[in-house]
Amino acid sequence: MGKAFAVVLTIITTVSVAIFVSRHWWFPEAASAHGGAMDHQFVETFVGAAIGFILAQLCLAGFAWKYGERKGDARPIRIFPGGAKWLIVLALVYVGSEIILLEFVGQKVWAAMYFTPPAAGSLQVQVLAGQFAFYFRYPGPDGKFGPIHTRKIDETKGNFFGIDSSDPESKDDIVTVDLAVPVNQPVVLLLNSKDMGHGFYIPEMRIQQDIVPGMEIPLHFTPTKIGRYEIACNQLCGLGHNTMRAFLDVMSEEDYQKWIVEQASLQ
Amino acid sequence: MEHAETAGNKIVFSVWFGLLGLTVFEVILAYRQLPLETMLTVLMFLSVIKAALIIAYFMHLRYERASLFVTLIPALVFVLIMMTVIFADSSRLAHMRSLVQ
Amino acid sequence: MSSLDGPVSAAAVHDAHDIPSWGGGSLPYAVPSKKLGMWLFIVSDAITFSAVIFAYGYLRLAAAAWPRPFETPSIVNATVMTFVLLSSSVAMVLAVRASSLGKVSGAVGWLVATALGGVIFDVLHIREWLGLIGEGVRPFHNPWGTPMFGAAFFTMTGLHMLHVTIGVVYLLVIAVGFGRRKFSAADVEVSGLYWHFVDLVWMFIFPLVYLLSAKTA
Amino acid sequence: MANMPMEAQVHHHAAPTGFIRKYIFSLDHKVIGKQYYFLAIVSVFLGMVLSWLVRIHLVWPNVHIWGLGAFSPAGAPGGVISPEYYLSLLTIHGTLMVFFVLTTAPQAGFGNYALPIQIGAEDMAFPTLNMLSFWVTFLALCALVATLFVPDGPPISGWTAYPPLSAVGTIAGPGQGMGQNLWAVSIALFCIGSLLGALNFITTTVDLRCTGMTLMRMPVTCWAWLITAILSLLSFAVLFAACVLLILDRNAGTSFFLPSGLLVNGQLQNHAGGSPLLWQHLFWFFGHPEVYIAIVPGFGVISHVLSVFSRKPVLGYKIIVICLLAIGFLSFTVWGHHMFLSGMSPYSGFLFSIPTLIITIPATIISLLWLGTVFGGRLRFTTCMMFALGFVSVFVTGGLGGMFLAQPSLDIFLHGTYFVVGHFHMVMGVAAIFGMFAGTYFWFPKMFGRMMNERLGKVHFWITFVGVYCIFMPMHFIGLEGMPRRYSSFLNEAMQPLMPVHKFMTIAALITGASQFIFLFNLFWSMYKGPKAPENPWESTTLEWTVSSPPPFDNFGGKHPVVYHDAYEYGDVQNGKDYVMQTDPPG
Repeated sequence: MGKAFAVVLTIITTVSVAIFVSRHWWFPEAASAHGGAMDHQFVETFVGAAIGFILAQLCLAGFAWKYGERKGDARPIRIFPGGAKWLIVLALVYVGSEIILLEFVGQKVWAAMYFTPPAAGSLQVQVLAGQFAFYFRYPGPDGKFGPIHTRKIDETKGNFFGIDSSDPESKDDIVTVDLAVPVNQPVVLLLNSKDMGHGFYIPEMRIQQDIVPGMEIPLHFTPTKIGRYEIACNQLCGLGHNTMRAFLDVMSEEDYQKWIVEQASLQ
Repeated sequence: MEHAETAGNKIVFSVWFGLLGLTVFEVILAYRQLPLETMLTVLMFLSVIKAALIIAYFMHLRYERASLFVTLIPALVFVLIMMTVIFADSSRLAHMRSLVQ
Repeated sequence: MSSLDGPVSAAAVHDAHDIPSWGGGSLPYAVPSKKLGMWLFIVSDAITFSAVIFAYGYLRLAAAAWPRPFETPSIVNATVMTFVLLSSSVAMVLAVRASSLGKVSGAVGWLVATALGGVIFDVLHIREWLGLIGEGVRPFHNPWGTPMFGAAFFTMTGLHMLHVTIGVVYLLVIAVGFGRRKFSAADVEVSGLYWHFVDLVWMFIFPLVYLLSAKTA
Repeated sequence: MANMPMEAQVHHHAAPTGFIRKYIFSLDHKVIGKQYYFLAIVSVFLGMVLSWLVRIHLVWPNVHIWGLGAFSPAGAPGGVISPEYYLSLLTIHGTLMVFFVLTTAPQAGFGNYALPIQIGAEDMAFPTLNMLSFWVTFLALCALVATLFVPDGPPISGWTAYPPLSAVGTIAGPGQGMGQNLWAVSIALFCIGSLLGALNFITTTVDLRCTGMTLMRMPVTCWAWLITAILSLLSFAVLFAACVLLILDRNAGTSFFLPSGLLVNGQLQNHAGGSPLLWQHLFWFFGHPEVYIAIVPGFGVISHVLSVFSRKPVLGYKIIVICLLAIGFLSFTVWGHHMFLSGMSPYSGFLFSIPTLIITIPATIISLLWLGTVFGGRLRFTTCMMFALGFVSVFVTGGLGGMFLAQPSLDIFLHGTYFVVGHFHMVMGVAAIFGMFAGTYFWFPKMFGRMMNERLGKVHFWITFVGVYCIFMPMHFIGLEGMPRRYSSFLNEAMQPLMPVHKFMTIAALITGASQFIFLFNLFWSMYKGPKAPENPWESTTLEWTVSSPPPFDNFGGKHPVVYHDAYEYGDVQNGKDYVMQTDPPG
């Protein structure tokens, strides 16, 4: 029975590790400035975790294989050499190094995204999430957003954003259903929700942030690859949670200018 | 098992007066034009003193074996201290207001 | 935790034979189980109260402006309530002492006095609630500002009032039981712990709810 | 001895006669322990069936499930699960498993049964309170199950019940009316039950240990139960407050968790001044200790069982105890790692990640000590031992997933994906369940006086062990692809290639789940037909094995056990025995 356990456990271990290493299932390719660093840190963590995983599982398997009790077995038990001492040292070294490496060396990404303010002159886009759609608002020429009057929100009149049309700051604002940004330009998203807690998740951009009603949460990143990416809601927000999605179009500068003009004309 | 000593009349009533005195002081303080933070700090400080008096004398903890105190109070204090971490957010919340009615 | 350890083994094994009853090896805290149980309950109940109070603090800190509507009369009223509660605590102390000295009638008397203090507290408090409700304070609305004022006020004081009321019933049960020799002095002491705790909580609610919302000048 | 009369009145309640007092409203900790155990069994099988339905809906959305249409015409018209019913099932599955299985069985179930016997006490310190806490928990379960039968169905807000979804009422979606109210009431009741149970456990362990049973002579299980009780005492109080506030928000019009200006499907809410973050803080302040409330009793059982069946003392008993205490302490400092992306201050996010990684140190030490305990022993591969070994394996696997999630910068990608689902099912769900299986196979002879069937047990183990890896390992893979959890279907074409993986997991789940009925059969069949159990079938040393199986009403037949030895004196063979009972006289 012990031998069987050893064999099965070894198989499970090898298969699991093999699948990870094969990268058959892996992140979508990173398309933002900080994506590479994040992937790098993941790989580092993965190596550390894999070592621990393989060693622990194989030791367990080995012991189960080796130390099964046989009939009329009178062999004396053996205490682990050095008792608990070396195991504690091992644990401290293993986890300790993980902590120092990952926590303190590897937090650049987090710091870059949340501690440092967005680069000057980055494109500001306001996001309003609601059951079950995202809307996006560009400040227009004056670079200012008017306030969101939830009282004024009226889908039938196409006022998705609760814009007070008399408000000078709101006049030139451009509301869209998809998010479009020029490539290689830093973007600041100002995330708002009008009803539930929502999520804002773009795997390829390596960004995710919960959207909390009553708060305007800034989130900045720099897309580096032209393309169309899905924006998913990743915080349970009700019935249509899984249908709540929008698209991020990363365009070349000139395409973006065309697009924004076109959108402005549609207002 | 019987408690060696226990609070005599003198102690009990002086504690009582002490508590009343502190209460009156708090009330007077409330009418001083202090900034809210200062007032909060002072009031909480006084309340903790009052609580300590009640626990020590009325609830008799002062006369129990130290180990009881040593196991109960730190656990409570630790949890409360951890809970204060949430205030890091509420202060932020004030200037991240979003929706207008 | 290891402070629990200490005196148990040696002593206990030594007098293994003259252990009068199923007392266990020993009582590391030298307090009867019921007392320890009540202490533990108090710790967790204190955390429940703190959680509610912290919620209030969290929201008041986040709020733009918090109403400070309490006129002098209601502050005076609250001060009187504090006085009543503190005095009832003293009565409780005397009840506990009388009971431990075996003075049954005395203990019962002081217990009833304590409960009476609780009743007066409740009456004063309910009167004040009615007053505020008359002024239009609701959990979801009030004349002065953020609706959370009413919510926080009613939740915290309500939770405390509930504890006081339960305490009154508890004390009366103990009083009757002790009078009938059903309960021991230890039970009176345990009920005392609960009552003092209710008193203690008020020591925080009073300044946080009333004094910090007193209308000054 | 001022407390003598009271001690007496607490501990000398006579053996009840009559069915009701004996089996229903019993004061006997052994009966109450069994009651908790069966409450958990009912919950776990219900929860498992719900997870089946969830998995089935994910991969075969249009399949007709026989009888379901009749059971819930609204949620599953014609037996086809609707998306909203998917969310409802998900919510109830989570709540059942976390609260009514992982929190009851290992602690209140086995703890109630074995703790007093293992420390040589006649009963818990407060038998009546003990009975009360069970029946309150039972009411809580009833309230939760009732949500399945209310008109608009169970809540859809997940087991974390984040406001505003959970706080604004019916308008937020189906099940957010009566269903969510019942949910909140159920959890509030559950908190009360757990608090009463916790203070009972602590008092019992502290005050009622028999002569010679010093804290350092207690079996690891007792330590685990003690620490778990302390965690419950300190954390459930917070959840209780949170539930009260939630109930008020829903029914009294307060706005603790609701900010101003909410427009929920076209209707402006007249709430103002609250914050959804507040709920998340209060919930997770409880929620993280809860994780350890679920797993620490497992730690205890596994350390105990590994030692018994390796015929070796637990390696580093003291260190394990210290690590358990450290885990208990640290578990109150890490709740923020559930909220890295919640809009919480990013600086606290960073700070929270540090204790989160530090807490892996005691966990790692304990795991290594388990390996060290197995090393060089004479392993007896009973079903119980197999599950113990399985526990070590799945716990390590799941735990390592935590290394990724503990880092905010990786959490940015992995948060809310199937990686998280795989992680916590492995480390908290499966591991804890393995602990319960080990506990069942270990204490069954004592609880019911008969042996369980080993052959069936082995079959059950193998299917379960391989099965859980087949279910939860792939979740890590699709998590890497960024597949969000709590989706009832995947519109995103990028997710379509992953459906085969989902199919595989569903099939694995169906098979693994089905194999649990082998266990159920084994349980009840052995209860009546199994061979009679001897006093000490596992040649174990602790006190419960010194009394008959099942033990007499007052556990020790009026005798007062006196303990002279540590809990784990195995290995050195003297007069034919390779173990020393704790009660064996010295010399």
